[in-house]
Order: sequence, then structure tokens, then C-alpha cells
Amino acid sequence: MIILELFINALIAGILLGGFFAALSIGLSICFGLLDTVNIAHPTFIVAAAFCTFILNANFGIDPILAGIIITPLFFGLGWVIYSLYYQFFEKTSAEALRGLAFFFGLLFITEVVLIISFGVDHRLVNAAYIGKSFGGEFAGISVSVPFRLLSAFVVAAILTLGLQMFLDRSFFGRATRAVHQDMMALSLMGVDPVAIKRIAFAIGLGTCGIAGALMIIVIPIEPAVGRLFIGNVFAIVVLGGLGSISGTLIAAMILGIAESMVSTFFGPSWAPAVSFTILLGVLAFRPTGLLGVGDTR
Amino acid sequence: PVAQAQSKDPIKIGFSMALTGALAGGGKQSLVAMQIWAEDINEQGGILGRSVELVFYDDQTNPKNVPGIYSKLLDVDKVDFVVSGYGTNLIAPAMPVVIDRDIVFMGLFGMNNNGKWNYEKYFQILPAGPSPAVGFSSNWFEAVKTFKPKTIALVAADAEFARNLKEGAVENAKAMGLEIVYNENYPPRTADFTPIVRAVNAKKPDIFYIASYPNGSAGLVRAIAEVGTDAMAVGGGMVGLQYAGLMSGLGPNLNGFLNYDFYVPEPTMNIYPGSKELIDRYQKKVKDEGLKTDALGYYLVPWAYAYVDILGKAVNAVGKIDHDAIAEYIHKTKFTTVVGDVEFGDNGEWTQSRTIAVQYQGIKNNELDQFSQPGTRKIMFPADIQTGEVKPFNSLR
Amino acid sequence: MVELVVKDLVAGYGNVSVLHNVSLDVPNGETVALLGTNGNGKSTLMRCIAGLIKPTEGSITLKDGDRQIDLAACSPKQIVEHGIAMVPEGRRLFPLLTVEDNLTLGAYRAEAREKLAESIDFCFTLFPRLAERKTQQAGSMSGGEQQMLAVARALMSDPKLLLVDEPSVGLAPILVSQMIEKIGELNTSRGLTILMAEQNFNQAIKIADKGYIIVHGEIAFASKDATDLRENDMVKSYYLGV
Amino acid sequence: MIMRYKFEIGCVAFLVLAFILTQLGLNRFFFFAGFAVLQFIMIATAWNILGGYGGYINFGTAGFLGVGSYTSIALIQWSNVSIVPQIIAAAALAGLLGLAIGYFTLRLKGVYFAIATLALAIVLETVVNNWDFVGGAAGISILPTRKPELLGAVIVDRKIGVFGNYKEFLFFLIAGMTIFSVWVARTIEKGKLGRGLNAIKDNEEAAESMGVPTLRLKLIATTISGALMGAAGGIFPSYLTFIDPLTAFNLEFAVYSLAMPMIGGTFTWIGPVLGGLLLGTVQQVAIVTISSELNLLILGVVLVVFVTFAPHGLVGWFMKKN
Amino acid sequence: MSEPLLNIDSVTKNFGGFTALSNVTTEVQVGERFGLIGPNGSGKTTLINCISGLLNNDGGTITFDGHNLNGMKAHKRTAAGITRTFQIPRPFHSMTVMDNLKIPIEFVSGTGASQAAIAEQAMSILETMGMAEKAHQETSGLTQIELRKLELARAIAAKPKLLISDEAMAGLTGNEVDEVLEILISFNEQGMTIIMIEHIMRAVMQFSHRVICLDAGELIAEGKPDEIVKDKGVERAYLGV
Ligand SMILES: Nc1ncnc2c1ncn2[C@@H]1O[C@H](COP(=O)(O)OP(=O)(O)OP(=O)(O)O)[C@@H](O)[C@H]1O
Ligand SMILES: Nc1ncnc2c1ncn2[C@@H]1O[C@H](COP(=O)(O)OP(=O)(O)OP(=O)(O)O)[C@@H](O)[C@H]1O
Ligand SMILES: [Mg+2]
Ligand SMILES: [Mg+2]
Repeated sequence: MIILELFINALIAGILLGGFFAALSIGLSICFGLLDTVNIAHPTFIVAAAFCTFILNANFGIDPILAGIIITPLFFGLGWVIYSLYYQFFEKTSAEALRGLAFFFGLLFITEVVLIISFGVDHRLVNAAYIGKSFGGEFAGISVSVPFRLLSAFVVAAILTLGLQMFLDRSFFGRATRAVHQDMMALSLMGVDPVAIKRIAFAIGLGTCGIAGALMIIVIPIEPAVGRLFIGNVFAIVVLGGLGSISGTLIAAMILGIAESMVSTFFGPSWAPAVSFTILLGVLAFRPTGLLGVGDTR
Repeated sequence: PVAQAQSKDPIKIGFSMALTGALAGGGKQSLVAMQIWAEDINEQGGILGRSVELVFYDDQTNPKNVPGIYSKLLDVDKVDFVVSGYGTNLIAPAMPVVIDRDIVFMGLFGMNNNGKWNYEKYFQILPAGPSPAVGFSSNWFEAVKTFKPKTIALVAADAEFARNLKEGAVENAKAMGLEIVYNENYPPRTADFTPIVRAVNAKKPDIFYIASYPNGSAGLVRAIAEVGTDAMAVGGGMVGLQYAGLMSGLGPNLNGFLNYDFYVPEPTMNIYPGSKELIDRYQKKVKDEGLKTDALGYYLVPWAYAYVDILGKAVNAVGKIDHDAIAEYIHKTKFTTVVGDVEFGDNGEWTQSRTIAVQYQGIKNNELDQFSQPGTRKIMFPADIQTGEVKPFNSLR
Repeated sequence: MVELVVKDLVAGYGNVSVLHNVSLDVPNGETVALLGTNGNGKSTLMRCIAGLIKPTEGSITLKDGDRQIDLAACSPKQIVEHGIAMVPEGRRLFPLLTVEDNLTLGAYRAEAREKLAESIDFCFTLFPRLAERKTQQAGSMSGGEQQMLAVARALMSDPKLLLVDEPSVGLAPILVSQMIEKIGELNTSRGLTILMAEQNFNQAIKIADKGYIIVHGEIAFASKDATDLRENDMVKSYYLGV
Repeated sequence: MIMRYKFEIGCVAFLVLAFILTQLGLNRFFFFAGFAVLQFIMIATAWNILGGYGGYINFGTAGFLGVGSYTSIALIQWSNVSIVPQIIAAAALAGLLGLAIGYFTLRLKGVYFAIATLALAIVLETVVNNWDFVGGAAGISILPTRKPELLGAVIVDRKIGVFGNYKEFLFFLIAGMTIFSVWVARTIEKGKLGRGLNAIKDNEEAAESMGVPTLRLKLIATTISGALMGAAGGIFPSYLTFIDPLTAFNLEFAVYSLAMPMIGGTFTWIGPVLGGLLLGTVQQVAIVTISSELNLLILGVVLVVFVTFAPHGLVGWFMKKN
Repeated sequence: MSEPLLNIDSVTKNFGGFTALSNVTTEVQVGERFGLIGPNGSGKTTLINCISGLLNNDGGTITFDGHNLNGMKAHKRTAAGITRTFQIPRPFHSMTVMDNLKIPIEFVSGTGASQAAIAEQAMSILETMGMAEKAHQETSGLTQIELRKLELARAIAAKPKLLISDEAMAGLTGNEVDEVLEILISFNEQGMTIIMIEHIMRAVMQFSHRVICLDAGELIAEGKPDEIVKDKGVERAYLGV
């Protein structure tokens, strides 16, 4: 019984954690999966957003999730600017995406320093009524508890991911976004300005950092360098899901979330990364383009 | 009137410090304390009548950068003394460089760095006693004895300091005859700690020892708030709960945790003469100058002040820059500093542990000010400075 | 009512100019063939009209009713919005998108979106093979299938003027004539004005109302009408190298 | 004749110079900084064999370095094996790892390969975290042999040794290893292997169809590249005297190993050398001149500026100028 | 009749649920000029992908020069004497034209030769193809025909026993088609067996000794060119009336 109880709770925790991972990765899934910009600074931008959330929460008592929504336009704008620069210096001259990686790594450093200078290096947390509390109860003799903190992250992430997924699948803009890295010239023949599409899509990708940052500071304490810890996770999730597939990203995030939670519960958390990344390797060995990747071996 | 330090050739003290990266929180705090010390000593006439100048570089919390920095300090900057940066793995890479020059080396919060080297000119300020890993948690285990525990669960972060603490805790637990029902480590990138807490709860331990880094400390505090636990004592080696940011962030969720500390604003802490004034100055300085560092500074400020202070005192006592003589002097002297009386044993560690066990009590909200008043972190052990009674974890929630 | 008038066009890549003083005229409702051997500048001219290359001199004007639109000053996006669609050389499909998504993207411009369903039906009737392969990735289709999709995708934008660059390359003989016939059909049934670059002379003249031959970036011959194109000796000497 | 062996002569000259430098009793900071820069160059060069010539982006540099470092640690723990065999074993093991990765990921291309290597590095790090024999997550201090001997000669001793100081010895060692790596890289580049790898980079299917044994070449490249990285990692514990998984498997290595060739130019052996020299030097200088978080900023700015304004690397930039 | 050079025995290839080739059986004789026609999507490229090793057939056997090719790596097949061109040119884009040719020479036909000898061989092939003056150009500056010629030249540089040309002439004009035909025929006369896929019937007719026609993955006709064009099935499926 206790095993079953642990199992069910681990499963729930895993799904919730997966939602959190999805929120961290979804923007990257757009920037990297669809637009080919290897934005390794993505987690660091999320940390920047988390600090903004902190400021709004600590100084004005704004609910962190609301704060995340408020700063999202800011990050959308930041994405707009960054892509414009990136385009100017890399894509226009058709430089390899790899150079972009070095560029974004530079941005990562710069962002971190800006964060250190403006916020210091100390850990920060936010507070809200739902943080540190959980709900649950007994069902058929099994007691389940669900922390609101992770639940809220999960719900927001699910809305975000599904919303983006629908938007990309169904809208004209979404189709253009999925097409843009395949043939920019052909896209312009469809009456679409590919650069504008990329700029907006990148801005959306970075815009998700706003809300993801809010979720991050709800879930974990932050400091300027904490983003680096998640670089491996977010890239693994995007690739495991398959480049260019938003639903793949969501599924991959769930898998890693559940794997981590299960391993933590039953085998000791220390092995969680090994298991998660072995899953990634295993999947790639059989499906070289990830779970939902579409025959695209970029 | 105090003699002003002469402006001729300052005495240079060099060190690396984590100003960025994972340990920067402690590093920055330490640096401010050391700068306060430099002001103080210069006001009092400096060392050997020469003013003191600090020369330091950011090691980015990356051990890789440390050997180069110390070599630069010694060979290019020609500093007169070096002291260590903050943390075990940033002290370790400096050891061979220093040993090669055969000079005095003061360490700031290193865990058993001298274990293998047995270097006679190394002195370390972390008050964990001659066998640091064990000494670090011995007082905590003393404090939990009131619960007459039989079983213990242990969790540690997969990182140098925490793993060492846990190993020491295991020894203490064994010495107490406790049965270890859970003993695991968690990786630094862990985001959700509820599965760990549930797994621990499933083993129904009487006490729950945690050796964690700030991320994990906060994560575990919240996970325990959410999932609950029946353990009577929880905590022990949680780094970060002493930080202003985390304390105010976690607020009432901290109630009941029984953790280590070095200095808390309790009245009995007056056994550390001058520490309260020092901390007040630190807090004022941070506020006045708008420094982006820990607002309270309880964790490291007195210690970072003390380790350079001891060096200064020793040099002045010896009267010349003679490392052999200075080391010998430090070995045989009992220093009175802002962290009380300090004596170093043969391996350069404190002769006895003065890590204190504190329990978080009566925290009502997230206001920072309450933590600078007595009462929120009561001392449970050592007995001579005890300010409260240990209560079972859940009775304080 | 559209008419495309190109006047004294000079264009090229970088410092190399490929087109020298090209002038031509595509009257409303006609199919105009642009003939010429490889590397003479047919595609370059097409790209200029579609706005992918900016001409260095000369003008490209679209007469739409009473309006005179200076295409040389328009972006590719605006040109599509003015009702011009192009089937580019080498098809240029979105290889990882499905057939259906490729088609839908063709209808990106606002006016075309309204007729999306209608246009898709039309394309599927025109090329039933595409209906069968609706969900296949465009990149995995055979050359001929891809060519069909490329034409269909251009039609999705509901153009008034269609530019087709070598529709018959790589097609089986049976499809070459079919493809040319389909294009002819578009002209007659939908009243589409068409400019088609083609080097398959015999096929092109089947549907062309008139034609131009371009040699080394200059218009070497402009036919008066369809018969002139078919029978003028100049054509044979220039084009067939007889 | 001399012209033909110009490069080889240059290599030997460099080694002789490195040796002389160790004998001059120079400022020791020089050797520490020099070590760091040379290690960077070596890593960049090793990375470029697979990444620059073959187009396979290895994002798991940290994994190879870590395997190298921990091979050394394990040997020290096991029976105090001395440094040269340590490095050889590290190279061998990391080379084997490269071979295994090559096999395992042979179907993967582009970013999928890159992420697979990153995943492998993380898995390895986790293993080491849990392997207490080599210190586990707590890390481990080692004492470098005070008076290492090689073939009967005392290598390091203040009076009678070939080198007066251990750091000078390490400096000379890494200088030798770096030169060797550069020589290997250049030999590959100028040879059949390099041309085959180039063909793979351009179009793997076409290369295979033109008779290039793509799998074999990839395996050779992953093995050599891995072995050289392993060697660079193998010397690391002796340099630091303390290693923990966080340091040995630092993600920073992955990014630097890629950024350096990128800055220098990926298509020729000089690229990684220049890139490593530049980035390594900037880093070393920034750390010891700027005593605040701004040293990170300098690094960030250098990265951004160089990849932005030298799109084909420094080499490309010079070539254009001439 | 002597042993055929290439024997294709009931070869089948599926993509997911879609059958691109079903039970194709045919053979190619030494020295033969073999035409492969069929409507778009009939499986021609798929068949040669199976022969050259980029795809593995799901069923049947392919035998070349006495060796069973099933499961053999593509580069081994090239070494054994099969090379192919790509329908859509795939040059090594970071190399010059000359260096493109050096790859197959170095790895297949001239292993162990000195760089100078390799360069000489490459040059002589470029000369036959009339591309000598482009030798030191980057491939990015080439026109479509030049790219096609490069595809052919690179394949020929491997000195194959069997050359498979996948639509090398698509998009070329009459004169250019003749030019390429001439080149192919001259190599055939030197003993190279050639399979040519082409939609330009004039070229197929002029070139082939024998032609097969695929339709929807099945072989529907086989015979002399003049027989094939008269075949009712071919007419219906491929030529049209
Ligand atoms: N992107 C380009 N950059 C530089 N030169 C180009 C480019 N595209 C074409 N050219 C050159 O411009 C000239 C005309 O090419 P264009 O493609 O317009 O010819 P075309 O008549 O369409 O030939 P084809 O029948 O081969 O399609 C050629 O000499 C070609 O080499
Ligand atoms: N990887 C793939 N996945 C799914 N279907 C494929 C794949 N490759 C080819 N096909 C399908 O197999 C069929 C045969 O394709 P193939 O390329 O062999 O045709 P082909 O005869 O060469 O045509 P063309 O003359 O147009 O080049 C086509 O219908 C194509 O869509
Ligand atoms: Mg053209
Ligand atoms: Mg084909």
C-alpha cells in the first residue's frame, strides 16, 4: 500500500514537474526548434524574468503569476531586439547557426553580470498565498498531496504550451513559423516577410521567459547563475520531443519530469539525471529525430 | 588617539573570492567583512606600522581559476600574505601553490582541506573542531538527544560541502546507535523535492538530517511544508537558511527546523565580544552604500573578519614578516576575536567545535527585521549559551 | 484586368548584371512564354518581377484596372498582395510540412485566406494526386508530385498573374503535356494571366499566346502573336540553333 | 627539404622554447596562466577535429575531460600511478568513450548529435557523483608526487631535478601535449582523413556514395578527438590537486571548446590555436586584472564581438585582408 | 549469354505503409546502356537508392558482379564499382570543383596515389567534361548545368564499372543534352556500364540498348527502346498520346 501511495504521489509530482519543465523549454522549442537560433541563454533570460517577478512581488505585492504576465511584453520586446541584432549579424550574412551559439553564450555572460550588478548574488524567493501549501486527501486509503506551488506552475505551463501549440498548428502565422527555417525565399513568395515572422516568433519564444520566470521563482529560489543548471534539461527536452514540435516538447518534459520524480522516490534522487539523460540517449538511438521530430536531422 | 598607519609601503593581503557563481552569496559578504577589518586595522595603526591593503580577484566559484590567481598574487602583485577564498573547493587548489612558498595560509570555511597535506602553516576558521566533518554536526546530535530517537534519515546535496557534512553526520548517528533508514543524495539541478520528502516519510524516521545547499534548503523547507513530516527534528546542515534572502523568503515555513549556525542575534552570543557591533556596522554599511549583498550578514561576517584579524594580530605580535614564526605563534596562541576565543590544533582546525544548533521559532511573517532580533533562532546547543528548549518539529508548525 | 509591363530592365547578382535592357509585356488574360536556353536570365527576370531581386535600372509596372503599380518599389510580400504568384524554379516547397500545410501557406495573404477552402478544393480537383497525399511530407514526394504541389501552392494565393518558372523540368513526358495543359486550362477557365519560362519549346507553344526569346540577358525576339511564335524563322535560328 | 618540414621544425622549436622557459626561473604566474591557455588550445584543437573538419558538434567536451580527470584520480587512488601513465590511460579511456559514442550516435546528425553528447556528459557526471572511490560529489584532494621520476631521471626537484618546480613540469608537459595535438590536427587536415571528414561535413550521403567510409572516418575522428580531450583532462587533477565533478564536468568546457575554434576559424588547425590563445588569454588576464563580476562581462563581450565581426573566424579575417 | 553485371531479383521497398517498389526483377549486362523510365513517383530514384546503398531494400536481392549487395554499406558498393549521381546535385560545397573530384579518386579509384597524380586524374576528367577552366572555382558559383556536369564528373572519377545517372539532363537544352549524351556514350565505349534515368525520351531512345519502365513501383515493360515506346502500357502510364 505504501508503495502504491508513493507511486501515485510520484506520478502526480512528476506530471507537475513536467509542466514546470515544459514552461522552461517551450520558448526554446520555438527559438531553437523552429527558428534554428541556438539560444543557450534562454534559461538565463528566464532567471532575469524571475528577478523582475521578484521585484514586482517584493515591492508592490503583485502576485507572481500576474507579475509574470505583466513582464511578458517586456521580454517580447527584448526578444524583438535580440533577434534584430542576431539577424543583422548572423542570418543576413548566412553565418552558421553555430556562431550564433557562441553569440548567445556571450549574451548569457552579459545577462548574468547585469543581474549580479542590479540584484546582487543572493538567493531570492517570492511569496503568495498558494506557496508552501498543498491540498489533497485520502482516496481509497491512499493519501495524496498536491502542492499548490507546483500545481500552479503546471496549470500555467499547460495553458501556455497548449495555447502555443494550437496557435502554431492552426494559425497562418504558425504555419509560416514552421516553414520559415525550411525555405525563407519560398516563404516570401507566399507573401510573407520571413524576417518579420522570425522576429515575431523569436519574440514570442523569449516572451515565454516572462511567465516561465514567474514560475521558476515560485518553484525554486533563484540567483543570477541558476539558469546554467537548466541548460542541459531544456535542450534535452526540446531535442527529445523532436525539433519543431511543441507537443513533442510537452511530452518530453512530462517524461523527464515523471522519470525524475520516480527515480527520486524509489532509487534515490542522485541518479535522476543519469536516468533522464539515458532516456534521451535511448530514444535518440531508436528515433534519431526525437519523439515527434519530423524526419528532420538538422 | 589611535596612531594612523603610515603611508609607506602598505602590507598587501591577497586572496581569491567568489564574487560570481554559486558561492558568490557568501563570497561577497565575506569581502565586505574583510574590508571592514582593513578599515579597522588601518585605523589602529595597521600591521607592523604599515597600512593594510587587500588585493583580491574573483574566482567565479571555479576552482580552475584559483591556482593562477594565487600565483599572480604572490609573483606579480608580490603580496605579503595570502588568505583563502570562501569554501572548501576554492581553498583546495590554492594549497599546493601556498605550500610551495611555505607561507602562512588562513582558510575561510574549508572542510578538512588540510587532511591530506598536513601543512603546518594552514589555519582554518570554520568552528567545527579538529575533525570538522564530525564536529560540524556533533552539537546538533547533542540537541536532538531529548527526543530519544532510534531512526534517522539523511539527505545531502551532491556537492562537496554537503556530502562531507553528511558523512560526519553518519558517524555521529552511528555513535549514537541510530538506525539509518534513508541515506540519499540529490543533484544540484533538482527542482521539486516533494518526492524526496515522501520517500523519507515512508521510512518514518525519528529525526531527519539534511545537508543541503541554498537551492535545496529552500526547496526542502517548502516541500516539507507542503507534504509534512512526522520526524521530530528536521535540518542540521542546511546551508542558506542563515541568509537574509532565504529567511525572509521562507518566513513561517522555517518554524521548527533545527539547523546549524555560527552566530545568531541571541543574548548569550555576547561571548563573542564585538560581534554585535561588527554586524551592526556591516548592516549599516550595506544599507548606506546600497551594496548588493546579504542584508544581515550573520553567516559569514564575523568569521571572515576574524580569520584576517588573527593573521594581523599574529604578525603584529611576532613583529616581523617571518612565516615560520607567525605560524608558530598562531599555533600556540589563544586569540580573542569577534568569534570569541580561538585556538588552533595541529592540523590547523579549531581545537573544539563551536557550531551551534538553533531552532527556528515564532516566525510570524516574511519581515526581514524579525531575524535581526533575538527569538527567531534560539540556541539549543552548546549548553553554555543555550537560549531555548528544543521542541518537536510539528509542535512548532 | 491586369497587365504587366517591363521596361528597360537591368538586373543581376552583385556586380554581375545578368539582364540588360529587357522589355516585355504580358497583356491581360494571355499566356506569355519566355523562352531561352540555360543561363540566359529567364529565372532572373522572374525573380525581379516577384521582387526577390531589385533591378538596378528600368521599371516593372503592374496595371491593375486604373492603377499603375510600380513593382520595382514593392517588397515580395506586397507583390503577392497585388495578386502575383510565382512557381519558383526548383519548386522550393517546405519539405517538412505536409502537402496540406504547404497549400494553406500559399493562401497567406488576407484576400486569399477567405477563399481557403474553395481554393484547396480547386487544387485537389486540378491535381487529384495531391488529395491522395494530403498528409505526406512534401519533401518525400517524387519530383513530379512536388512540381504539382508547387503549382497548386502558387494558385492558393488566388493570383491574377501567375509566374511559372520551368514547370516541365524533370517531369515524365505524360506529365509534361498534362502540366502544360493544366496551365493552359488555368488561363482559359480562370482567366489567369500567365508568364511562363520554359525551354521545352514544343510544349510551350501549345498554350502560348505570344512569346519572347531571351538570349544573354537581352530580348532577342518578341513574337507578335501565337502564330508568329510558332512559325517565325528567327525563333528557330535563335532557339533551336538550327 | 627544410621548407617541407617547416611545421615539424616549428613544433620542435616551440617545445625547446617551452623547455628553456621552464629553466629560466620565470615568474611562476606565467606557468599557471600558460598552462590554462595551453590547455584551452589543446581542447579547442581536439574539438575541432570532429567539429571543424567533420561538422559533428560535440557538446560533451566536459564528459571527455571529466573521464580523463577521473581516470587519473582513479589511478592515483588505486596505486599512486605517476602522471605520465595517468595521462596515457586517460587518453585511452576517453578515446574508447569517443569510439563508443561514435557507434552509439552514428545515426544522429547535427544538433541531435550535439545534445546526445551533452547527455552523455551528464550521465557520466552522475556516475562519478555516486562513485565514492574517487571522492564522489564531495570531490577529492590529491597530492602530486613530490619527486616524480621518469626513466630513472628525477623530474622535479629544486636542486637535482630536470625541472625546479612541479608547475614548470606540468607546463612543459601540457606544452608537449598541445603541440602534439596541433600536429595531429594538422596531419589530419592535410591528409586523406581530413578530406574525407570535409566531404562528410558537406554532404554525408554524397560522401558515402563517393566511396568515403563515413562511419569509419567518424569513428576515427571521435576517437582521436576524445583521446586528446581525455589527455587534457588527465593532467587536470595534478594541476588543481583537487577535483570535484562540478569542476571536472563543467559545462563551461563545452561552450568554450566550441567558441574557441569558432572565434579562430574552424576550417584549419590555426583557427583553434588562435581562438584558444585569444580566449584563454583574455580569460586569464580578465580574472587577475578585474576584481569584480565585470571579468565575466569582458568575456561575454569578447565572445559577442568576435563572432559578430569575424564571421569566418580570425583566420578568415586575415585571409580576407591579404 | 555471360553473367549479368547487375542482377535485381524481386526487390521490394516500403515507406511506412506505402510500397515504392514491389517485386522488381531485371538485370543489366556488362557494357550495356540501360534506360530506366517511368512516371514521376514510380520508384526510379528509390530503385537506384537501393542499388547504391543509400536505402536498404526490404525484400529481394541485388547482386553485383557476383557479390550479394544486401546489407552492404554504400561506400563499399562504390568501391566495388557502383557510383551514382544525384537527381538534385549534392556537391561538396565547401570545396572547389577539383577537390570534389579528388574525393572519389582518393577513396576509390586511386587509393594510395600521390596528390599530384590524383590532381592530374581529376583534371583529365574535367577536361573531357569541358569543365577544366572551372577547376578551381567554388561550387557555389556554378550554374545548374555545371552542377549536373560536376555530379557526373565526380561519379566518373570513381572509375565505376556501373554508373547510374539520375536525371542528369533535366533542364538542359537540346544541344546540352547532346553534349552530355556524347560524354556518357564515350565512357560506355571505354567499357563502363551505364544506367540512365531520364524523362527526355529523345535522349533515352538515342542512348539505350535496352529500357525498362516502372509504374507505381512495378516493372511494366522491358525491351528495346523502339519496342518500349510502342508498348501500350508504357504509352498509357508514361508517354501519353
Ligand atoms: N544566385 C545567383 N548568384 C549569382 N549568379 C547567378 C545566381 N543565379 C543565377 N546566376 C547567374 O545568372 C545567369 C542567368 O541565370 P538564370 O537562372 O536567370 O538563367 P535561366 O535562363 O533561368 O536558366 P535555366 O534554364 O538554367 O534556369 C546565369 O549566368 C547564372 O550563372
Ligand atoms: N522517404 C520517403 N518516405 C515516404 N515516401 C517516399 C520516400 N521516398 C520516396 N517516397 C515515395 O516513393 C515514391 C517513389 O519515389 P521516387 O523518388 O523513387 O520516384 P521517381 O521515380 O524517382 O520519380 P521522379 O521521376 O519524379 O524523380 C514517390 O511516391 C515518393 O513520394
Ligand atoms: Mg531558370
Ligand atoms: Mg527520381
